[in-house]
Amino acid sequence: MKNLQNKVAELFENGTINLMIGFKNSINKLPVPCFIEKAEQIEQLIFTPECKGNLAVYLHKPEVKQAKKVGILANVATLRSIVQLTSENQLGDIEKTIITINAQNEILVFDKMEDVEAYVQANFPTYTDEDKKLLEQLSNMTREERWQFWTEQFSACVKCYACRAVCPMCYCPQCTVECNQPQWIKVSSETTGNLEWHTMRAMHLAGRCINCGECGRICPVGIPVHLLTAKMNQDIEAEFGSKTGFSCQSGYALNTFKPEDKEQFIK
Amino acid sequence: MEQKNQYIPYKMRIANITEEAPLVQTYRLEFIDEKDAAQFSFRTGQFAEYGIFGEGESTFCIASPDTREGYIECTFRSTGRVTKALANCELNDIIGLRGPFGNSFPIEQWYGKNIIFVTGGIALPPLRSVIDTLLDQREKFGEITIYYGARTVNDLVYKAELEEWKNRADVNLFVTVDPGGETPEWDGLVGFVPTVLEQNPPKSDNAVAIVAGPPILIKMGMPILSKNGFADSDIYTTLENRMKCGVGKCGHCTVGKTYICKDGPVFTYEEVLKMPKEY
Amino acid sequence: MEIKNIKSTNIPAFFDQLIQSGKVVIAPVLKKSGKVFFESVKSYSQVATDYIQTGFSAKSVVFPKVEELFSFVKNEDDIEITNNLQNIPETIVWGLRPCDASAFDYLVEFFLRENPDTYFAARKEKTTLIAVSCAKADDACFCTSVGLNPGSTAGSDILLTLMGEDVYVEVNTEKGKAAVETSAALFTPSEEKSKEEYLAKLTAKFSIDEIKERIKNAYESAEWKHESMGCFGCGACAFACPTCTCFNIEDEGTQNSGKRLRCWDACGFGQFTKHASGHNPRTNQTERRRQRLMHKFKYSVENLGIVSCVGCGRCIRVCPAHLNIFENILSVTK
Amino acid sequence: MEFEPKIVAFVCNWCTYAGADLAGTSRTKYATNVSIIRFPCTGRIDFMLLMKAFENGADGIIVSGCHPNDCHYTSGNFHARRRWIVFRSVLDFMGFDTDRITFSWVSAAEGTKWADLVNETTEKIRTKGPFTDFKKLDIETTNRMIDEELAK
Repeated sequence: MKNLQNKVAELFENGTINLMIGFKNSINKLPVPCFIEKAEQIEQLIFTPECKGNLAVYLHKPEVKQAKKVGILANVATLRSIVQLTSENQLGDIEKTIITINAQNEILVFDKMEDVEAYVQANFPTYTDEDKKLLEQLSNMTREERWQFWTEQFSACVKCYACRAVCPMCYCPQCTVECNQPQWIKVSSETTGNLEWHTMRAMHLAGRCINCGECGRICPVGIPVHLLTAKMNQDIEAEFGSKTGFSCQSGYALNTFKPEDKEQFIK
Repeated sequence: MEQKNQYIPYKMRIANITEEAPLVQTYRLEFIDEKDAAQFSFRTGQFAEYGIFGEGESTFCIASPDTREGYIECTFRSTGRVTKALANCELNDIIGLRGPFGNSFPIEQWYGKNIIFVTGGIALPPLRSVIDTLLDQREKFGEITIYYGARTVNDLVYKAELEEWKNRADVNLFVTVDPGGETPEWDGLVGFVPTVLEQNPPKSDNAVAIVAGPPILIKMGMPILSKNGFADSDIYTTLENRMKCGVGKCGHCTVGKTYICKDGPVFTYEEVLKMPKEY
Repeated sequence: MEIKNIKSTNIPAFFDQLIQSGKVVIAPVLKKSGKVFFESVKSYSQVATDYIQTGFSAKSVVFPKVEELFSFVKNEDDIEITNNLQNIPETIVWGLRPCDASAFDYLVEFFLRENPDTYFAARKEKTTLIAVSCAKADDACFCTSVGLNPGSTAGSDILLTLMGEDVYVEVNTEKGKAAVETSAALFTPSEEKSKEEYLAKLTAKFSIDEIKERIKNAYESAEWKHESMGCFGCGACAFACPTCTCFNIEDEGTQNSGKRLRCWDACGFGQFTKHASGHNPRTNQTERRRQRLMHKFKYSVENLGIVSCVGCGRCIRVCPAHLNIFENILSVTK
Repeated sequence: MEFEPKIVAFVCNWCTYAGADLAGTSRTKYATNVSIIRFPCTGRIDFMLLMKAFENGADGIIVSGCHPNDCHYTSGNFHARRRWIVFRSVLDFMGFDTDRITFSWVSAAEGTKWADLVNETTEKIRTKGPFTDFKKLDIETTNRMIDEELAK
């Protein structure tokens, strides 16, 4: 921890960064995001395996964009988000310094995206066992059972939009749910409207989601929403061979095409 | 008597439609149910929720004076989902109305005083209600001065009323358009409202000022009035925030602890200064 | 107030009797996700007993997440408006915590003191609250800091406290009495006892009087920005909160037939205050989070004389960024 | 009364709409259950439109446009194809009955193909019966209310 703090202090001193996004301990012992602007706050900084949150979402915050030179403490999910966001040209106006700690407990500081790419590709995560199990369970169900499963889950949704808020890929200044001319998604949190919202979310994130699983983890009513996008990613990789958060040039599977794309259902 | 359910609207019929400016219309609304009409009364300065069934509700002031009974008028610009649906209404269509809500202008306290109105653009409707109320009992007040401006000549609302006021000897009217907004035929003033106000300063003795307008007008206009000797408690304004319920429950319109819908919309400048700058 | 006693083994019988009496019974249920939520139940076997706090509060019983204000049908020359206020069922909420129950006191003040809210009034009148005092607390709980405690009777019609084999029953209201009378034989009279040793131990994190005083000048604090940087602007805290009452009114359907609904809304959403013109009075998350916390600890004190935070800790548990309300309050009032 | 399926067809202006026109001008008879909505291109057909159609009472949907390589705008249908591949798998994963949406390529010269497509789809939906999955969700809430009512 001390090494990390020293490293960050050094970056502050030589003016590489003027804002550091990292984690600190909270009263209830959970790592909370912290924003370090002054040298004396550096001692709060921690980075433990419990720091699973995806800090990349803060890169869209106006306050962060104003800071211009931003340091960010990144786990692999965050790195993948940054790679994907770069490929979608979203991080152009920030000079970012990315810090991570690898499995050997070494501090790595990236200033070139190529290095981040290389690191991500070498440490490319797979689905967690739990997710794999759930996905398999779901794919073994009949269609009716799946419908039952999801509608039951969605009936509990209250549309707090926490799944949208924590997602680094949800950066639209105005979301479809906020459009009311026409009203695409019902405002009320009734099951059909919730289903529409989650379908819409899954579609808009298909091929862009980096499988950090944050949306499912933080859902206050415990809907495994991350499975939707995770499954889409699986399918897209199988169909079109593109991986998200893998390379800065990969772009977005749904805004490109290949004439030889295959399907069986169009008559 | 049983408490009326605040969320059930009165049904109103559109009795007259006046085109005021591009996208701005005035509707005259009449009650369908006689009982509702008998029950309903309002005071100048209050607002209401106008609803299109199936689209939602929108908030604007009641633009007609409380001295004229039997109907109410509202003026709106179509911008959002509800106002666009409202603009598509035709004569005799039914719309919903909830209200009246909020407080009103203390007109009785102004008897014998000179009254100055400062307003711009689509903010004239809330003041038109006041102006007409005063004109309906003209003898009770001193001089009446109106400063009104809009972006272009076309954007001036209530053109008929403006003409009428202009021709009255007992009303001083300054109508102005923003530089660049004038037409070749325009014979009025050209300049922003605060500038016109500065060039033709109102007298502050025995006078009250009522300011309504976009935030920029309030920001620029209020200091000029203060400089001319108006006490903060003699300057009135009517604020508007996003509102949903109108009865101080839904929380959308709060500025600090103040609910614009039930504690306002009419505030003195003195009260406004005490609020956080969240309006 | 009456004090009674019931054997803990008789609780299921009492509970099932309540269901038999024909009322809707809402009780905590353990869901697949491992979290506990209030749900309509049909037998005591469904009821979760080992939980610190339910995921969401019981406010949805009197202030549902979606409430139909009325439905309408356009006829040839008229619009017919109907509401189903008279169809609201008699409801019993079982197993809510004392903090939740005391939140009902605030809700009553808020909705009914001025411009009484018809829908809330109708629901509240038909609701009986049977609270269970807390034997356990976690890091997020802070009821003792806002003037409550794990065994406070505020707001509840009946408060149950488990004392070994026995359950100490405090019947606080007429509604509570009526609920006890559904199975009067199970209850025996009891003398007043101290609940202290059966309650969770929770030291106060701050003194509420001091905070009330200090927050008066906290609006300008530079800490707001720092404390709210992590806030994502979702509505999880407001929706989980037992005292958050903001709502939105929306129409669904077409202009020919449909319904007007009131749905929960949250002051943390960026669109919450946005005008049709595009002007937004609260432009950033700092202002929005400040509004929420200031409302809890300052504005509601000024308007109604009550701190509208009951220390249930839900906002801390559901916050995606693990922001902590009392940590925030302490730092802005420093 | 026998069930008559309501089918909404989302078609592109340049191929399928012209194809349907051809079916009309050549007096080909086909099922009247279809309501055609014309789009500039299949690339314009947002998946939300399909959701909304189902929500508003459609029993089946046809989506059709130019054959690959024939798009008036060069690549609109290629983009659309990718989107439908993904959308179908989202719906399938959610347990939505994807058989209710028929995708097809119908060119301006294929009037008979269009007529056959509509007839087949209508028959398919007729055997499937009305689409009630969405409505059931609402009815469930209504039922719950009725239960509560009865409980009283």
